[in-house]
Amino acid sequence: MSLYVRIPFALAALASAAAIAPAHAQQAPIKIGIVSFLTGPAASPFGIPGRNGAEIVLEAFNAGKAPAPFDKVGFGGTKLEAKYVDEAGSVQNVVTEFRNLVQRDQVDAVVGYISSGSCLAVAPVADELKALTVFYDCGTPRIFEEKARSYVFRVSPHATMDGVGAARYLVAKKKNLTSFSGINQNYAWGQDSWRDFAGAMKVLAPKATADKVLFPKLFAGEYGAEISTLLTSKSQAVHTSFWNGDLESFTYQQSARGLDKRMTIIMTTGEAGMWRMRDKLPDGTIIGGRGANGPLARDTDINKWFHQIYMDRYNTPPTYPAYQMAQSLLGLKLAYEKAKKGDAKPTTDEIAAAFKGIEFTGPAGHVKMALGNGHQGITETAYGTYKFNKQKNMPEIVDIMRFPAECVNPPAGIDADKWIADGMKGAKC
Amino acid sequence: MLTAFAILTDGLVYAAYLFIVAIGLTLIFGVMKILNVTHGSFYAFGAYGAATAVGIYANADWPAALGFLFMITLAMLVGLIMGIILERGLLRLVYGKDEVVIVLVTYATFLILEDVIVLIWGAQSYAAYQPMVAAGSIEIGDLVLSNYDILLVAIAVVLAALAYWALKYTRQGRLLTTVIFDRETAAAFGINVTLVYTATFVIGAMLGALGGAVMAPKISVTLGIGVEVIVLAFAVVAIGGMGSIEGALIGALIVGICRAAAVHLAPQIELFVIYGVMALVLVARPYGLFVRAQPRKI
Amino acid sequence: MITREKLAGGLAFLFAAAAAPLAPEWVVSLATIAFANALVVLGLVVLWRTGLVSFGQALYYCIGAYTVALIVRWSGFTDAFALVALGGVGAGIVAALVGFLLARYREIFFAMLSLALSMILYGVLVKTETLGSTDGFSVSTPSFLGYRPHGEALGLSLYWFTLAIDAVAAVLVGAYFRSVAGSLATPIRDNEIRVEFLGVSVTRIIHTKVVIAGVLGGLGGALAALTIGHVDPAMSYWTTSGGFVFVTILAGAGSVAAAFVGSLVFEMVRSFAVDIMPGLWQMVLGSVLLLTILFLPDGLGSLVARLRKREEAKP
Amino acid sequence: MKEAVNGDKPILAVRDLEKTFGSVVAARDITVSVPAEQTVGVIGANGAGKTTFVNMITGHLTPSKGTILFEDKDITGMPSREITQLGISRSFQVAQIFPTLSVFDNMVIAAAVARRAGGLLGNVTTPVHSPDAIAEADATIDLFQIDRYRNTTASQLPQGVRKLLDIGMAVVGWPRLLLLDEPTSGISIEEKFDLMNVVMSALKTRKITVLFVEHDMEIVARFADRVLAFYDGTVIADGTAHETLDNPRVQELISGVRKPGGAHA
Repeated sequence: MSLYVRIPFALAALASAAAIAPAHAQQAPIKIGIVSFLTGPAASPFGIPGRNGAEIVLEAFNAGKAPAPFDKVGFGGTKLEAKYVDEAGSVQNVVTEFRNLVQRDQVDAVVGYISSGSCLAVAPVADELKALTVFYDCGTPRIFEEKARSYVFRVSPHATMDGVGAARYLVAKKKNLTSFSGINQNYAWGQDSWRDFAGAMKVLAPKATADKVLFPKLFAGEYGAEISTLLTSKSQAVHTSFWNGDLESFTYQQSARGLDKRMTIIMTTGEAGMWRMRDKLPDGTIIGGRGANGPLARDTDINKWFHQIYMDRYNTPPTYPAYQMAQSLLGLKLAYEKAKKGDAKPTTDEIAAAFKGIEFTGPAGHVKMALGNGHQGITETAYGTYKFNKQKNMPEIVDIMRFPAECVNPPAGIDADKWIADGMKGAKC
Repeated sequence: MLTAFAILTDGLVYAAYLFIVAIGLTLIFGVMKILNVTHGSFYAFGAYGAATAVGIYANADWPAALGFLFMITLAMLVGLIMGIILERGLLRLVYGKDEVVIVLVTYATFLILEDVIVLIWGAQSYAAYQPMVAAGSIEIGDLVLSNYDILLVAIAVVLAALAYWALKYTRQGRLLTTVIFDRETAAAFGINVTLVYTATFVIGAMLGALGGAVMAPKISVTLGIGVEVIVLAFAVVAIGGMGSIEGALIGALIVGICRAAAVHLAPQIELFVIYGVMALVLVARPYGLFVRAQPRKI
Repeated sequence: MITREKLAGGLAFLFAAAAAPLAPEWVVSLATIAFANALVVLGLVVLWRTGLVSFGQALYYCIGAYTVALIVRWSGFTDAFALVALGGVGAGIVAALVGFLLARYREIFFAMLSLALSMILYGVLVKTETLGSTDGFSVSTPSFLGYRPHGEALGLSLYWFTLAIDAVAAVLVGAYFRSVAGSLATPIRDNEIRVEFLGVSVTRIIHTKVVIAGVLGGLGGALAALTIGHVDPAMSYWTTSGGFVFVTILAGAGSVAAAFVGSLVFEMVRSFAVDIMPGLWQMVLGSVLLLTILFLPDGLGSLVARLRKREEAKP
Repeated sequence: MKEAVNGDKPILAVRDLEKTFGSVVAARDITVSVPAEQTVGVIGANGAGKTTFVNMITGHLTPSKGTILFEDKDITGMPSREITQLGISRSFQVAQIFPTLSVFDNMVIAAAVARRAGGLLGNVTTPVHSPDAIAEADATIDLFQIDRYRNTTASQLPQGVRKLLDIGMAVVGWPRLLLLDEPTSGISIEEKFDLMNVVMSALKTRKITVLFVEHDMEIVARFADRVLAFYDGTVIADGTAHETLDNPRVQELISGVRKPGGAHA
């Protein structure tokens, strides 16, 4: 695909000059860079489902088999070509690979990134290079709060919704809650998740107090001391934003010691791991999936379609990263087609302009690019209670509660942290 | 009181885990003076091997004890094979090079083996919780302890006792002690140093794999588990004194108890505990607790 | 011989500077990062000549980067010259302080203690939520004595700026290698007792080297922060240090130039590996490192030495 | 730098020197004064305190008691590198050289260090291959007659040449006092005299005061102006070579046990 790297430094200049030659408007496929963890601890829970989601959705686009209004071949009749890149490595590597995608491989858009660190580092570069970029999984609200972005979009809602939704569900289900605890990984995601959740709890259940606040090291793997600490607590619930490897380790270790018999566990990313943990995941656990994804998604036609093609190919249900990837690609497709006038390929600026404030309904429900000056999507979210159905030998989420987008997301123009701290004013539930 | 008891038990369990992962590392360093980064790979391969074994026996409906033994055996077999291949096929070529260069050889090998895992087992994670579930739990006061954790402590104690007995009371063990003490003398006494090296490395590899195997039921066996273990084991070994088995034991206990105390009493410092203890010990005793500095001779 | 080396170095520098506008942008940015990291590698070469390897050089790299990033964040000051200088000074001060401790250690203990120190900084930064914890935060684009380029001009400016700092560092480190203190590197590795009895404090010499390596690490980190436009605690993580040691082995301690060539080769190999084998690039890197150690034990730099020997052998 | 030393004044004056390691007394009651340009042999069985004595003068060991004056300056307990800088140099039982460097590089580094402008900055700004250092190194190489090994890597050198290089590196900085710790150890009997001839004539040329520890009584008798005999940590005889070697206590206690590994180890 990209032979240029193989050519020594001196020749590279010539090669790239050739690449810059005017693209053939019709024949040349639209190139999309897909960036996701293909190696490392985040590959299995997020990176691979995300990539899988991209693969089948892009295939469906090219075959023109996606349901209406996404049924045009490729993007507006032009076929798509994907290049998959690993997100693993330092931020330096991530930025370098992003530049390589844009400048060397001349992709038309980049869709990807799981780590919020990657997203924060890539966003300014994307704007500088005027490269259309859609983040699909990273959660930090800082991306559009710190600075207005021009070419960066995020269809998936940011992580504030997860903490607020979890708090709302917990308060609705546990009326007499007096104390809650938290166990979150000691890095930005864990710290932010806890801050949002604890902040929302302060607003929604001011009488309940946070008891044990634990931050084990990321990928610690061994949680004996943390579980003991929680066992000695009188909390009725414990919040965790652990994700896969750590989430599974914690689940196995706590179930051996019966923590779930003493308190309800709230797993904000539990959906991504439930198909593997199956009956090891205790019944009664409150499960979130970064939005109304997977079993939390509404039973719509487009959701059925997506679920089906994913099952057919990978023989396992799609988890939320796959949903987020699908939503992102659907959004990009709509924006592209909206910007396309006649046969000519729309410019990046035209696509970006069309993307702003776009609304559509995908497998994970209705998206509105409402925040960040039309660059950040919001959707409804849902939480539910886990139940392993022994008859069907299948995990289930029951007792699902849905929270409208405006109920769990800050209004446009207000920073998420501030919104929660100020009592979540203006929430429409 | 409850907290003190919890700190003690949690500390012991964590120390057992640390000792099991560190003993192979310190053994290899003691005898061969190699700081073996590949130890993380042995751990990972052991864990993946164990997960594969559990997958087999869970489907075959064997009794739990037999399954546990099968799991350990298979993992150690993986360690054995890897140890032989690496020592005979690669390390042999670089003996005599700078200590630090050999560290990098093992680092390179570690990078390669990380991807070999992907080639063999794919990128998905594996679960092997059956042995831990089968072990059950006991309740002491308000605290529930997993019997599997108690088993881990027992395994660590057995390993420590075995190492002590083997080094002190067997012929081979005393030979090994000689090599640790003085390589040239050992060679002069006609000890087959090459054989001792191979044997040590293979035993170290098997111990690393054992560490992964006994931890596998507690964790999600997934990519990257080896990386975390390397630095942890290094820290324990550096605290105790590189190459010292009793040092690894004491180092594991210190780190285990300190970490448990931090989690219970001051969770915000938990992240620093290990490195803090390591830096403090190294400042006070540059060669770790159980290794004395060699006086300079003229 | 020395003058010929200098001439070759100067020509390479001029070529690298002149070729940039012709090269594609991604090559320029790749080279900028490679040349920024090369400074860290150069610092490791300074240590390695004495037989010391630091598994914690990322400490200085990270401090250099965070110094720059924090100054920009808090004061809005963006002049690259001053920022990079301050990054180097900041890391130098830290190196001077920890040097009192580190200079007493040798071999693997030096490596391990360096590692512990860098990991403590990592822990502190992860705990600092106001600085974005592991997500880090972004660094606005720099200016150069009032000149504020954008787009391609910015990339080129950063590249030339990095190259210029590299050139200064290369000349100074080269002079250091030829100085009395610099030439004591091999003697200290060979026989510390003799060095002491020549009337030199080995501890002080090593302390100096720790500081030099620290300043170079800080400069590299500062340049990386400006080039990437983002800093995060992972810059202090031990795998980052491992990467730098990797390049040092690849480059070899033979010459100053090797650090720059080695760093560039490494970045290209890594990028190439990620491009063609997205799932297995670690394996490619590991194999390259292994093959280098086995077949090119003195690094890429030794290739030049071999060529020269062959040339000298000719009548 | 090389001001003339008054012949009457001792260059080295040691008074009541004592060194204990815990309860073990390694050296006691040592009082010796050495005039400039004298060549002093030090004899004694292993463990008699000779090397401890040398180590205290060169700062490798700190005396438990007593004083050491070098050119009237109190150097007791100073670190060895500062003592070296003052003008006391030493060689070693086992040659302490830089095995991976050539003979010339060994020598030129020693020369450059000895000549450096001083201080931290001096070290960093002065090139090692300064014309002065090169000239000094080559002169010393010639002086010790090892010029045909000039470009040989030190690890490849024969034992005798290593010794000469070791001593040469101690001499290249023009010390006023040189301590040689068993210069002929590890050298075959046939080569010993040749080696000592080279060394002693070189040292004479540079007017260096010498204190040398030696087991071979013939060497001592031949090269020493004066001989100190050590027994049980202290000096039991002090006089010309003949006086000391003929001393009956010396003959009883020392001359009989010439070989290393004696009863007093």
